[in-house]
Amino acid sequence: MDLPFEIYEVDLIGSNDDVLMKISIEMGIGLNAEEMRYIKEYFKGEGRNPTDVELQTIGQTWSEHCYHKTFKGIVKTTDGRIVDNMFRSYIASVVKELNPDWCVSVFEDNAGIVDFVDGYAIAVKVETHNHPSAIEPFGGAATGIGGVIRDVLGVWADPIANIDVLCFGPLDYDYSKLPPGVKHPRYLFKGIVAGIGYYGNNMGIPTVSGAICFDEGYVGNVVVYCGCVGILPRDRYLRKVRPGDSVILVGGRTGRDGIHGVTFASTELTKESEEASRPAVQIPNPIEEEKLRRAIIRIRDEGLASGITDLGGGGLSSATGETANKYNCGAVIELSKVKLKDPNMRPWEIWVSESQERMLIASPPQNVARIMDILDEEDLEAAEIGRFTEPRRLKVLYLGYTVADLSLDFLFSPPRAVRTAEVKEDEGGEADFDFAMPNDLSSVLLRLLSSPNIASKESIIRTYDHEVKGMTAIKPLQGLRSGPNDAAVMKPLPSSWAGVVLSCGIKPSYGKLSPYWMAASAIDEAVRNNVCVGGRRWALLDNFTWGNPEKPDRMGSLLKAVEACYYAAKIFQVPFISGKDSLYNESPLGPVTPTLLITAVGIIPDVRKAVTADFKVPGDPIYVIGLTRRELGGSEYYRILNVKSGLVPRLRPSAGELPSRIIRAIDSGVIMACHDPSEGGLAVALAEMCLASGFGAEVHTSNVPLGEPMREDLVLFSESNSRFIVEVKANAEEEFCTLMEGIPHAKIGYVTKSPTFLVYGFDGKSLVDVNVDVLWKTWRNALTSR
Amino acid sequence: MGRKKACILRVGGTNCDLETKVALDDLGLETEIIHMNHLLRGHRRLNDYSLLVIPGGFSYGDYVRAGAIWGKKMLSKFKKEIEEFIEEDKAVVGICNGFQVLVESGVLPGIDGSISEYPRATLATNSSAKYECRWIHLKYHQASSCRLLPDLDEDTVLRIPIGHGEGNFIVGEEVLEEIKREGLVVFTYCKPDGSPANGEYPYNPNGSMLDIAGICNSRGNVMGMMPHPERAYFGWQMPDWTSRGLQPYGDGSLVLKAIASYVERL
Amino acid sequence: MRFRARVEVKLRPGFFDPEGETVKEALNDLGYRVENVRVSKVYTVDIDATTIDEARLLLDEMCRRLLANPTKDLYEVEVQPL
Amino acid sequence: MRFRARVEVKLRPGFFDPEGETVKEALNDLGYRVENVRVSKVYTVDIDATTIDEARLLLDEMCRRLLANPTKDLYEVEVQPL
Ligand SMILES: Nc1ncnc2c1ncn2[C@@H]1O[C@H](COP(=O)(O)OP(=O)(O)O)[C@@H](O)[C@H]1O
Ligand SMILES: [Mg+2]
Repeated sequence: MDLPFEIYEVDLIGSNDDVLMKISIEMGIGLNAEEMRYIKEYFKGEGRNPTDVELQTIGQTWSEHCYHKTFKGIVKTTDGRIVDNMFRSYIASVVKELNPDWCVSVFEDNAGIVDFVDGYAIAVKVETHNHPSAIEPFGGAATGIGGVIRDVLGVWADPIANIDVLCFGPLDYDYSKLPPGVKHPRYLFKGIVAGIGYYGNNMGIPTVSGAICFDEGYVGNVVVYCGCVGILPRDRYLRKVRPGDSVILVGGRTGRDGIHGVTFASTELTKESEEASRPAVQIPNPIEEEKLRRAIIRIRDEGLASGITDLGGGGLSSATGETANKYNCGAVIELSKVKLKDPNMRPWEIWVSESQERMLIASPPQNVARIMDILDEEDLEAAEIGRFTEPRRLKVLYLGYTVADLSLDFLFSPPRAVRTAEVKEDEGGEADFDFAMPNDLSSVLLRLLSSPNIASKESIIRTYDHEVKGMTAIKPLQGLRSGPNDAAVMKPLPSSWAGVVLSCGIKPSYGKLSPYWMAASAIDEAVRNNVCVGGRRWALLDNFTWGNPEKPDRMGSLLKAVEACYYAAKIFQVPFISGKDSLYNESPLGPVTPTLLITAVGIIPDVRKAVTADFKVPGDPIYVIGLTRRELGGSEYYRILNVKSGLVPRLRPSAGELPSRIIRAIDSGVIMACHDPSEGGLAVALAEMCLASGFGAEVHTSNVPLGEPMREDLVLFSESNSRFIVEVKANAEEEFCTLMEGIPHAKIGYVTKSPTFLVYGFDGKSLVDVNVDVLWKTWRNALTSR
Repeated sequence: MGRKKACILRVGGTNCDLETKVALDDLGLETEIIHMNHLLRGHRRLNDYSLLVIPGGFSYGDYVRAGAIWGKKMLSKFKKEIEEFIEEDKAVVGICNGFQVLVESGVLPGIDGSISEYPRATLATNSSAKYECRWIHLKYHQASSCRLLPDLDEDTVLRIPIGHGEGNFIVGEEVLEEIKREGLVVFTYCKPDGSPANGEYPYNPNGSMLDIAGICNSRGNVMGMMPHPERAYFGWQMPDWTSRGLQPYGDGSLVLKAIASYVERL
Repeated sequence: MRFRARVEVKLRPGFFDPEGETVKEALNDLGYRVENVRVSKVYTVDIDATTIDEARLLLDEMCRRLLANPTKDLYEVEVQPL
Repeated sequence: MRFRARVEVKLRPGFFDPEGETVKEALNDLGYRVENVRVSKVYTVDIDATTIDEARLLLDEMCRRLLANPTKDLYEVEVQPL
């Protein structure tokens, strides 16, 4: 063909397996031999070879990122089981079995959607952005936030809050131990935090919830989860795309930034291979996205469009393909209509570019003019680049020439991936050996409070605007002492007291010992955090960060964690509504610590009933609910003592009853403060309740309800799940105990006016005796001064 | 006569308009959020409003300097209208980015009530080199020329949050003298007990000269401030209502209420 | 005639440069030992004017009105015919 | 030995420059007829090295690792002994 631009026909039909693989690698499309053969067969049927644009399209669509091959594939275990579609069997099946009437849209759109109040719904999405952030921390993290905000806009929701959960190597990691190409945790940390703040602050979306973890296992693989929550009127969830509708591309211009593949032109390959090995960096521009947000909400409110989606991984190729497929039609796109940052882009680059701040809007032709008006008023660029069609084909033109023409049925039915999972008995760690009890538990407590995993994250949180929009009713930093809270509460509607409750659970230190109980613990923690402030009717999001699933041991632990998700979700009767997996997190230092993030989104009918963790009134009794067991495997206590054994906390079916009891007590007003023991156990949780308030406490280990006999230090620092610490209103103890009937609970002490945290041993002798201001300063300044 | 009208102006990158509207609506003003393009295209006229609010955000991406582009654009299009607005004693309030806009456009400090051709002050990058989102203590100066102030005890300490990366108020010596002479300092950062922050971080969160958090023009009807009263308008927005008890309104309401009642009296 | 101007805007000496400070820290985190990092901005602008002096004058005005804030910035303008 | 480096980082030609575009519009609004406005950054950095070549090499590395983004930026390094 003699065309006025560069386009290549790739000879698949004449290629043997070796050549097929070579093509896959050279084009950077990441497909395996079986997939390449499958494509070859398809084009044989079409009677021609594919173009580079077509191969790129297939590569993007079938990528792990876009298609979730592993989760939707077939897993064969080494003990002979076959799991057909892990995602459907364990994650999606929960919502199917529970079938809650408040789930509006799960797993099918850009974000999960659940009912809120007064005709409104909540949309949530959490994404991983590990790989880009490892290469370019600021840009990677910023575009992670930008991307997940677009997912929420992509279901017509107006963003009200951002979430960020980050895992780093130790900040004091020895420079000389860093392998080449791996950036120092401190550098990544600063850049990533700055990137998250930059995007949210500039867009005016408060960053209100998240977590930061440190572990050696993240030195080679930094983990960045970015989440966004939005609100939409239920009747404005516009999705009725029909053949004939226009395709409008709006927002930032399309550029070479964020192109994952390498160029195919073999003549240029050597020259460009150096360039290609460089980061495929996306460039953030939050102001562009803020303008997009305005326009999208206006278009939504005027009911002008028939569909919307964001441009994320795979760019235009994924956005148009997936939209056409979802609405059971086809599409024709003219690439020369796309507005470019860089005029010399090739057709395939335009097609797969992942430039940020772009959205695709589908609209009946008669509404295009009005939509363009709105976009113009908001100072946005836009172009009508094609339309949806009757035949189920994806047709791409450039300057009028066809550069791709693919059947959507073929494009969306890739061969199933088959993975092997090596199953090992997961005992949840091993029983701990006996070691001498440290004789100064006060200083152990202070060491724990200053451990980076427990210490206040204030120096980070204050660089995120968490007050913009004026909706933050319960803040990430509580009160004037900036104490810890378990969940954030947003009050998004001026006309209603109802709140959205956001919390998370993440237990990386358990993952190395027991992927199964790590996952179950993360769910328990996310739910408990939500309950502590008064959240209920939770929906969960699961985000997996794992190593290469083609390696049987990684696949084995992944399967375990996925199974645990089903087990734990059923205990709490709580559905998953969205999530994401990021696999292949491997570095010269080995695979990433297997990490599951659970995000819980609850609601509270009246934010005025919300409870915070700080003690309120001296003299009030303190209760512990739930049993403390000898479960210290992976605990912070064992980390600082360097004890390597121990059982990871488990989750028992009886845990399912606790949340509703606590919620009832919160609603009846008898709970003054509530906090969940997690890292550092009861001792740290109680210390936090003190330091947040300035009040002291006096507690007796002998009164703590135990699941088995154990030493006092283990009682104080055990991280058993399914426990709460509550301050009960002084004259309401009886009512409280009635509400807790049948559940292990006990009064362990009192809130005191004197600012001292006192803990007594079994024999009544003092174990811990620390001034609350010392606790406060230790906890608050540890990370700041690093 | 109908209710007094408030215009909350916005451009690309403005993002604190909605919460500002919620508060002003609650105060009984008829509040509209207007894109500057609507004024340009003649869909709305500034003249029809009694209060102009320039809200917070990152107008035009804070390119060049925070507020610089918007400040200049606004003046190049509406200098006459804004001058008239000020001369008619209507109220102009800039919050955060809005304060930056008023300073960069030369509307503030506005000595002699006039708009200066070049900016006479700057809101430089915070001395902490970071974006700062925190609750600060604020003292307002009853003796200042500002006519938009609440009528409260001189030693009342307000708690209102800030959220900005460029809030370090700096002026040359000469301008500072004029500011003092004309009584243009409206708000200063202070310690919880009301004593001056004296530049001490984080009481003074950004390094501002004389702990300045907000100033007005000599006429007293244009005010700019870095803290966000609209984020502390309702009691449930305050940081410690769960321990101190829930009040219907927060400290920011005092500031906004005073502005609204000034406008009502016009 | 058309001219190309190059305007460099920098903080007055002695003024604390937070961006420079941040860059310095980041470079140190990457393992480089650097000091006194300062950041300035350069605007390249094409402009039509009858003489180079007129172009300079115009640029000078633009600096004072928009590109620099006299309280904290210094600027330098270079103009060349295109 | 101590050296002072001056690094200018600018967008590759042809690349869309949103900041430059915004500044151009604002200048036009102010009544100036300007075109092709582009914005770049200049970093001044002091560094210790044994030779000027070593200093140059280090600066080049810093540019590629932090100061410039190779996908969109070009950079120039000038080094002088202090
Ligand atoms: N591992 C997972 N667990 C739960 N939900 C998932 C998982 N992977 C994908 N999903 C959900 O399926 C839907 C479609 O996923 P995807 O196509 O990856 O979305 P997007 O490309 O917009 O990020 C989304 O709602 C997403 O949250
Ligand atoms: Mg999406």
